Amino acid sequence: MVLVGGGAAGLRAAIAIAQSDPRLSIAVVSKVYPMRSHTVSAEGGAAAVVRPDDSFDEHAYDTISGGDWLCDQDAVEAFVHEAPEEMLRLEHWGCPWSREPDGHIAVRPFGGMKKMRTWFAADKTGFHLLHTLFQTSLKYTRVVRYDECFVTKLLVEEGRAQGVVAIELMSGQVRAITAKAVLLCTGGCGRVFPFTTNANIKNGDGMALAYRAGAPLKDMEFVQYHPTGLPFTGILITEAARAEGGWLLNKDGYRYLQDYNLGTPQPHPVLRSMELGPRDRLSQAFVKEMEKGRTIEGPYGPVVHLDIRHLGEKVIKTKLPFVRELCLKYQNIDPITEMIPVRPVVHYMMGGVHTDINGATPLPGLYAAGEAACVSINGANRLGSNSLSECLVFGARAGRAAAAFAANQPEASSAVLAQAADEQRRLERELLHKTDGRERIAVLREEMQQIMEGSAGIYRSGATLTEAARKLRQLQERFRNIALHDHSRTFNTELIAALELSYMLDVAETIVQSALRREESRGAHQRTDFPARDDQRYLAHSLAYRNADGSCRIEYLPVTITRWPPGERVYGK
Amino acid sequence: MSQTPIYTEYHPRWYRRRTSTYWWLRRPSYLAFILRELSSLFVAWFVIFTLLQIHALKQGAESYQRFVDWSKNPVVLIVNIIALFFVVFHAITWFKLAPQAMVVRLHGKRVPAAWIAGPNYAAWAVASALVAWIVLGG
Amino acid sequence: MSDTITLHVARYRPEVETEPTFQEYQTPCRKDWVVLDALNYIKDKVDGTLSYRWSCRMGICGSCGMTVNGEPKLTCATFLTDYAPGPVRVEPLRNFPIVRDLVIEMSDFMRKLVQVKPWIIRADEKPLSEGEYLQTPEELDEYKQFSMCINCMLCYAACPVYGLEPHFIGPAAIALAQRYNLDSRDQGARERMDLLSDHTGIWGCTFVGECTKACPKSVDPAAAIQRYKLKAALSWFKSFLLPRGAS
Amino acid sequence: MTKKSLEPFLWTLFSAGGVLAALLIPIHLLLFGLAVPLGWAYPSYEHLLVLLRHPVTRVYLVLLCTLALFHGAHRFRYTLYDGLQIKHLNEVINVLCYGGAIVGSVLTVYLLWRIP
Repeated sequence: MVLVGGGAAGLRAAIAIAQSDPRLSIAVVSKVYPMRSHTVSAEGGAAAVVRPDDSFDEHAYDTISGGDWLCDQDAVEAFVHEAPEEMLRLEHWGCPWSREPDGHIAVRPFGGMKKMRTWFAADKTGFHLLHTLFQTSLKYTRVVRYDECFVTKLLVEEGRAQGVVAIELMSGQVRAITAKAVLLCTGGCGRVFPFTTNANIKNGDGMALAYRAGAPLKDMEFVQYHPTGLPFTGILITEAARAEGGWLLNKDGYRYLQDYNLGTPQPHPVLRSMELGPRDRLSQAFVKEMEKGRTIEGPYGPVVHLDIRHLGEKVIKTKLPFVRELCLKYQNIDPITEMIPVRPVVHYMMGGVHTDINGATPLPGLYAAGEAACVSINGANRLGSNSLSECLVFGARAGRAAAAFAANQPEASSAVLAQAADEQRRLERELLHKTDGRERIAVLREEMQQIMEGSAGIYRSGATLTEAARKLRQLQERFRNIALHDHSRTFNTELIAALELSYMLDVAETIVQSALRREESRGAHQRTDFPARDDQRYLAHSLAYRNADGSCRIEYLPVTITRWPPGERVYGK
Repeated sequence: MSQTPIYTEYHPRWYRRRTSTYWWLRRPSYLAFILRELSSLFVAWFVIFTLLQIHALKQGAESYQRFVDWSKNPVVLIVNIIALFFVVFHAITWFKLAPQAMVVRLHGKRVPAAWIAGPNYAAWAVASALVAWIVLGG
Repeated sequence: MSDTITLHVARYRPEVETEPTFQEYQTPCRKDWVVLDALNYIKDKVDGTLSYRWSCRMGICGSCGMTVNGEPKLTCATFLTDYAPGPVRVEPLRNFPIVRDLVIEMSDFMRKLVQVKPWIIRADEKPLSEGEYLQTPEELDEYKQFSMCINCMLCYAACPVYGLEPHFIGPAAIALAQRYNLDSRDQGARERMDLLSDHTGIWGCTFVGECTKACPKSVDPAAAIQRYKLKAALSWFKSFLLPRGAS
Repeated sequence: MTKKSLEPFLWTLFSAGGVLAALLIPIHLLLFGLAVPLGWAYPSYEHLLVLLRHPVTRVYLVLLCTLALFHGAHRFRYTLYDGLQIKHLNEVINVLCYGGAIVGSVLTVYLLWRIP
């Protein structure tokens, strides 16, 4: 078994496999040490029904309506049923969940959830969850880690995935790691956009690997923006800043949200009104404000101000210490005396490698879980705190399914090794020894990010997307002429950056093509030329396939509806 | 699962720095550490000095007077001044680090470091006063 | 605001050099820029061959630890303006072998992490169906601080004992062991004791205290070690008095 | 613990000595190392002898001196290890440091035992 990615989903899967089939040896291949994985950055919590006043059906309904009915309801049902057990397992493994005075698990409310069901470990839930998983995985000696190994190719032979080719960063050695099944848990692709809460490592690697190997990417047009991120760094300023009474101000110091049908400004925060409106609406209002020229021009593009100064030093220090810490430590701003520049930033990818309810992709032997995958529980818009639970539930499911698949497979065929040798030659010829390129990696990457932000951002239209698709093809061409100055085998991060860029270009293309074809507005996908939801034509998942010539083909797959027929998505009433 | 063997060709040469013998000069905090550790020599010196004093006391008044005269010798005096500096440094660092080494809980809440350091200094003052009072003829 | 600052960045290219050298770069110096931003500026705009690790840029992944003007720092939380007018000297973390430029070799640390058995050890596992292990906020508070370690290894870089004695298990790993020892759900303290009370464990520590000063997450590994010494001493006397050692 | 190491015991002596040294040595040194020779204080010989003969004083001095010696020995041992990087000589160092402390302790007890 090969697992690519050592975040929450990957490690959960590794442990699941180690527990389920004692004959399998498990390789966890990760381009960073697993505890560096981006799961570590998650703050708020992980959702799972635990209170007696809550029910699976309510969690399912919140998730499905939050996802604008693009969720596969059978997957959601499996998810909400298994989430509590996974949370509990984490508790047994030592996760320091926050507690009630009597020693029971504490839960908190969260955006879009009608009941309190978000388990949390202070405001560092992802960090604790990842470290608990990582430390627990150390117990299993059959889990062999390939740390800092960057996967460049999926090995597919006889119609099934049989391993990966990876570069070991430390030595530059290209290795073939053959396997009876491959599970991709590489996370999302926020770095395709210029402003993102995502870490530098989130380049859609697994999505691109699967896509190139012939597996389709599902619902790639759905990209979640969080309304208040710091510009440049993309560090997230939590919703709590607004819940405590923070204001969003434009360049005139005006609470502009009142112009966007979000209520009238009151001195004190009112739930579901003004600054406490839904995330997508707030992000959309920002764009409108920008078009009116009422945003503030900062060194990294337009921003608005999040003003919490009026809350006073005491409230800020006691209720929002982490907001202040982030501002002070990473942005050099003190929110007690200064306004915080914020803008909507890309936060999460609803889409990903198409899998069924067990994490299996259409390509035999290939599995995916976590943000890299799209099991379709998030639909068109993910609810906060569902993603960590998703990593655990579907990490475990995919791990078990992949192990079951692997148990009945023959050893990898020798043709696979020949393929790996080809890949090694390609890497050396095209990248490591390349001396004639002229295009800078960072320039291409920036252009790609600007194209995506400008054309496939919060609002899209047929015209901007068509233009974006054309420009991305140009970038693909220019990428062939990439300049690489680093020819060292030892920790060659330039080479990795080039490979990551090539992945991101592929992923960007699937986002743009999927968005272009979906002529409706749903959840995070807002088309200015098609502002309404269209269940007639688009109550369906988009599947992006890669054609033989490298272009992208979109197909559709109906949404699985079990008990909750599509309805109106009502907020604020 | 199989893998190709690791070639030495690909093994990078790591550069290892040897820690300098004078590593403790590199940073003020390291130097402070070494000075703190060197207080051990002056603690030992104090014991020797005290044993000499006890011995002299036992031998009689004259002998004790000789000891006092000897302690007026500038060299001995300077050594004692330096020793005093070091043991005071030891005391301060010791009390400062004490809260780190022990956790005191009251009503389930951890007592702040200052609450542990404070009584330490108070105890120091009381012990010193007591010794001085007894010795100086209380 | 958009002044410039000079960076002296340590370079080491193992294929062509036998020891590290310094290279000078000019980068912008903005109010909101950290040292890592300057390195990214260099990598993107000036010299693509510079190698270093980084990821989250919000001080939680632990990748970007380096030596900045002699101090171990997370470069994502170290502002350039604090070093203005410069120059800023950026080197790899001390006490580790250097692989390339600012990248250090950390498998020794990873091995030590495993050695301290950082997972819940129990004599009897409670089935999931019986729910969670109860743990009051006070019991959580008992070990919480030691669970905040992000494995950035700044404490190892700051620790002179680790520099002198590479076998020393070191601050973060011992703090992690204490994190589990103090967890009310764990029963593995005895299993961890042999390793920890070795001379390469807690007794190697001379309480320099630099690990705690270097720690960006206020974990206070020095305290973890001291408290463990106290505990080990107590259990030594106990086992001496009660050779059969029921406790 | 599988094999009995003396380290916890030595560390306990070190710590106990550290506390006593911190609390008491400064005032002792100030009085007898500075105040008396510089003539700031005049404790009479007779007074000191009476004090010294008191059993509590003897126990006090034995504890202070022996623990201070073990404190110093333990700390100096590590100073030699780290400051001079001569850990390979650890057997010699151990014998010198703790040997010195033991000799000093025996001497202390002997001196205070034999007070007329």
